[in-house]
Amino acid sequence: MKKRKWAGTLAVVAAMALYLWINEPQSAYAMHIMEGFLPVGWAIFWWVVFIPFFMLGIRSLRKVTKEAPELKIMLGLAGAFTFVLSALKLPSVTGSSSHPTGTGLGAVMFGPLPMSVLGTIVLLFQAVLLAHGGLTTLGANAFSMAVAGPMAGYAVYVWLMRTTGKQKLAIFFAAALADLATYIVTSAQLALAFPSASGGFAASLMKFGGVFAVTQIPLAISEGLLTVLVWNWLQAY
Amino acid sequence: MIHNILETESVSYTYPGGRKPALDQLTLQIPQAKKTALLGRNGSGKSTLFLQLLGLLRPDQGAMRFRGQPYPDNRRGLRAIREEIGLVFQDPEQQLILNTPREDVSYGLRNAGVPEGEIRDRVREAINAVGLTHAADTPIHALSLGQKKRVALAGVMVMRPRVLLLDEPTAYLDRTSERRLLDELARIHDAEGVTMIMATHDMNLAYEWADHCIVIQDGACVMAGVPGEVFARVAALSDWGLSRPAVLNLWDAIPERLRHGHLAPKALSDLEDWLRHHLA
Amino acid sequence: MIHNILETESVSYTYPGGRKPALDQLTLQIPQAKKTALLGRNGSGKSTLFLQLLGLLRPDQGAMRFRGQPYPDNRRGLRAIREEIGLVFQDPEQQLILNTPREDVSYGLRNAGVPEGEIRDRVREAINAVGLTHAADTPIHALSLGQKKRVALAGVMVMRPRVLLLDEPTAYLDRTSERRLLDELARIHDAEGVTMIMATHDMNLAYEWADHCIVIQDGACVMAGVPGEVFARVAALSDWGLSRPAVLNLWDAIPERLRHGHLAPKALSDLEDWLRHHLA
Amino acid sequence: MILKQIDSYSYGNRLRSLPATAKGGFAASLLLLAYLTGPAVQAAIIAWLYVWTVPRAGISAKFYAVSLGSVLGFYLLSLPALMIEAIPEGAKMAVAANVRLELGGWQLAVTEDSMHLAVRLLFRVLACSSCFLFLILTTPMADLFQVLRKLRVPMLLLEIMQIMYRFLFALLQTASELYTAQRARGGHHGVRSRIADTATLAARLFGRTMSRYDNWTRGLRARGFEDELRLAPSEPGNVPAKLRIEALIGLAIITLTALLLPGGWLS
Repeated sequence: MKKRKWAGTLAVVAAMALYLWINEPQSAYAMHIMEGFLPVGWAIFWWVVFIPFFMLGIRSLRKVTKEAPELKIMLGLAGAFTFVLSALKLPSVTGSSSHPTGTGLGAVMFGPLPMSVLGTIVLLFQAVLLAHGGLTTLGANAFSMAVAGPMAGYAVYVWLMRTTGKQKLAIFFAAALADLATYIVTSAQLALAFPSASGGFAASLMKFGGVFAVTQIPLAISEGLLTVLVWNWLQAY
Repeated sequence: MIHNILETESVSYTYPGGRKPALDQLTLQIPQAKKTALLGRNGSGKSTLFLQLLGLLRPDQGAMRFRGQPYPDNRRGLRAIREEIGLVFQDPEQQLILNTPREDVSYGLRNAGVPEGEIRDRVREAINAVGLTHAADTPIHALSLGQKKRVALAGVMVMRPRVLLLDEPTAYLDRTSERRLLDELARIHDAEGVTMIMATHDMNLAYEWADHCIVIQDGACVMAGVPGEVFARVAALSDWGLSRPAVLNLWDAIPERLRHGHLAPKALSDLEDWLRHHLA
Repeated sequence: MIHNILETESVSYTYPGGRKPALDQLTLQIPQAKKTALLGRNGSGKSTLFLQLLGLLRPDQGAMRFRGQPYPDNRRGLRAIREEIGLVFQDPEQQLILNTPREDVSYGLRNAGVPEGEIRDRVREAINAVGLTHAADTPIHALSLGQKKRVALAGVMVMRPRVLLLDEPTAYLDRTSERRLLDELARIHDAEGVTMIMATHDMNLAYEWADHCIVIQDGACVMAGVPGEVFARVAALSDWGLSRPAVLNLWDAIPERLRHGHLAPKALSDLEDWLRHHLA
Repeated sequence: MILKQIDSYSYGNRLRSLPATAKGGFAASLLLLAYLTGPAVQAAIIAWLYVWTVPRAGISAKFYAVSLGSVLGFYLLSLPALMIEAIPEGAKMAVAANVRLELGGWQLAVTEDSMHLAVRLLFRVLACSSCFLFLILTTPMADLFQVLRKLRVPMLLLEIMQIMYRFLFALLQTASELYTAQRARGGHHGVRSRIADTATLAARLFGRTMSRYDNWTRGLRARGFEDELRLAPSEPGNVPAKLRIEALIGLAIITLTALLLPGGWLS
């Protein structure tokens, strides 16, 4: 009896949420884990993992802004630019639309450590001004989007520049892989928090990975293409 | 009878997050092939109306008609309308997208799928028409404001629109550049019979330029008529937050017996001539 | 003898990457406690001069003096100058820094190390003076352009500067907001004897407002004098790309025998009164 | 746009004048309780915060529902992954399943445990999000900066955030104007043109951002900026006694319930 009631409640809530979601299409920042979603232990764990990277980022920024205080303005503007970029709706190749993260481009332009600080502020602003994401989950979201994404993007960029020397190729993969890394890390975070009863972490990773692959893989390709085009413009400017 | 090319009927619109409506039951008619001035203070809803007429914003309520037909509610229909109605934004920085006048002016044509050969010719012609032949390949950021405004106008006129919406076209221009832009508009109007709607808060300009005036206050149309009618309502003008054209104030200061039988002058320069001839 | 509070001598400046000098051997004097209008077309170098006077750009060549003393070349000296000279930028976005009028207006005081208690009082007073009491805690981005301009003015006036540089203060404002801003400036000038320099290309405004006029063309000073003198040079004005105040053109159109013995009116409204009384 | 709505509520609501630290402390305490309790208490928190946010602060009920609904988007997207177990055919089911479906060589199953998890998660997510929404809908960003400063967030970070916030709206405006202009001129049709137009827009926006950099640096210097952006101190404010008592009593009741209720921490 109890089960049926629960299933009923779930169905009603799901239908209502779906209705609201479809009628007022808030642009989906699909990869932001929402407030309260992670079990408390995991929420704290990801904060702890994230903070050292963040402190390193702050330290690198302190060093440069001490020499040239005007750079703070540049950083603030770069952050605002990243926020606005991530608010643009990007058509993805499957016809749906989603938001670019901009972290790949940012990592190539400013370096991965400064980007980890800017990316975190962008996430905080998205949480406060757009209600996407949250505070308890900020550690997890920042680790996937502001640490793992830029690091992966930057590493790929440096590696491709060194081996092939083809800049556009490197930019494409930096942007696309920054996206993909974010997506994979988020899926792993969810799988760790909610391991499958029968298959454990691995099975759960497949499931979460599969669900988000629908939006995230086309988005990564779109973002790669977009970033190459933006890069071309910036070169011409 | 005057034919109206554009009509709105009780159109209301509130921006998301806005506290009060930008357009509030706005009903108005735009006569075909005339020069209409849209008057109102900053923030009275003039720019919002332009975005509605272009189908870029959708009314929350109310209906709009173009050539007597209701506005389409599909993308293709709206795109067709946007090819017939051109909007010149107040700030050219807002509208110029590509790097040089030549590239930028071709943007709309390319979106409309015009063949490259024809694009080349039409762009050259449009740039020549606004007197920027020598600067066709100069980066836009190196142009002066007056030049940028003319590029923006060329980018719209190259589409051969039947209706031209002008949002404060003379704002920020010095007198020389303003004169030049107005002459260019007069040429377009006379040569091609384009319907023009100019949003402005420069009453001197409106009085001199327009065939028809529409006054907007807080998103509603409070008066429409020929300039002489509108500007005769001295008390109402100040309620609407509008000044009166200087030339009319001066004209009224001249004793009745002297101006008896004369038409009020349109511009200060006309008044100058009048003074020179009739007081001598 | 007029005392000059600011002087420049053969000041030249070219922006990095610029093709021609923005200021070219510019020599001028600003009389103390007067209202000086700085006239010139868009791009003639007016804004650049303001940045120089504030020590934000350094001349490539030439010398500048404040109260007869050469400009300091150290940070501390320049900061002291910036506390005495206030600049209201053309675009208020450029100088508004914090989130609300109350926070923003306090910014300069806090930099100058004024105690918090005094800051609170002076900020309240400055915000009241520009008529924004009701909006003191509204985020700046939600204010209208006219309100932003008034916040910018309050943020400068709260520092009690001795010199006020105004870069096109009325640009983009409708007539009502313009009038309000000008009244506020008049009040400040009369109450505190602040030296004011206004860059503008609105000749009607300059003629009505200024005690002293300086004309700049291509970065050089081509004429300085009282408004009557400057605007008497009809042919030269058009060479400089400037129009003539409408009121003077009209005045000149009135036959000599009628205006004999009368001073030329300053504003169109003065001319209205004159017409009403002397033609009757 | 949701951003403008949230921002305009944050400074235009009826609880705006309460000190941000008080609102922050209240929301944080409830968030903690919501995290650590079960569905019954969470439901009470959801209802109580609805009262604070909608009738009391004056946020429109529709907007509040839409915000919570959009928060649920992520939840819904994860629901299939949370609830459905996929097991190769023939393998033994580790837990009892309520619903079972055979598909190709796999069995798809929804277990009782996963349904419990989904329901518990739903309540927790709604309760936690209510806390967060209460804070962001009633407290402007400027006030939140003051709270962050009290929490000893590094000054450098606050300065960068302040500059970001100041420019956000100007850049968003520019972006939306450019987007409008592109559409007015026939842009953004079809996937290819939309990506190309978005790239152009981003690049233009970057150019504008950089030209603002020069201008704004001058503006800051003109107003005495040397090396640090000095922020305004917070304005003192008071919580009316009635609200303070209600908040404290409510928090006490929820804490006690959490401790004493059957299934609570002490039982």
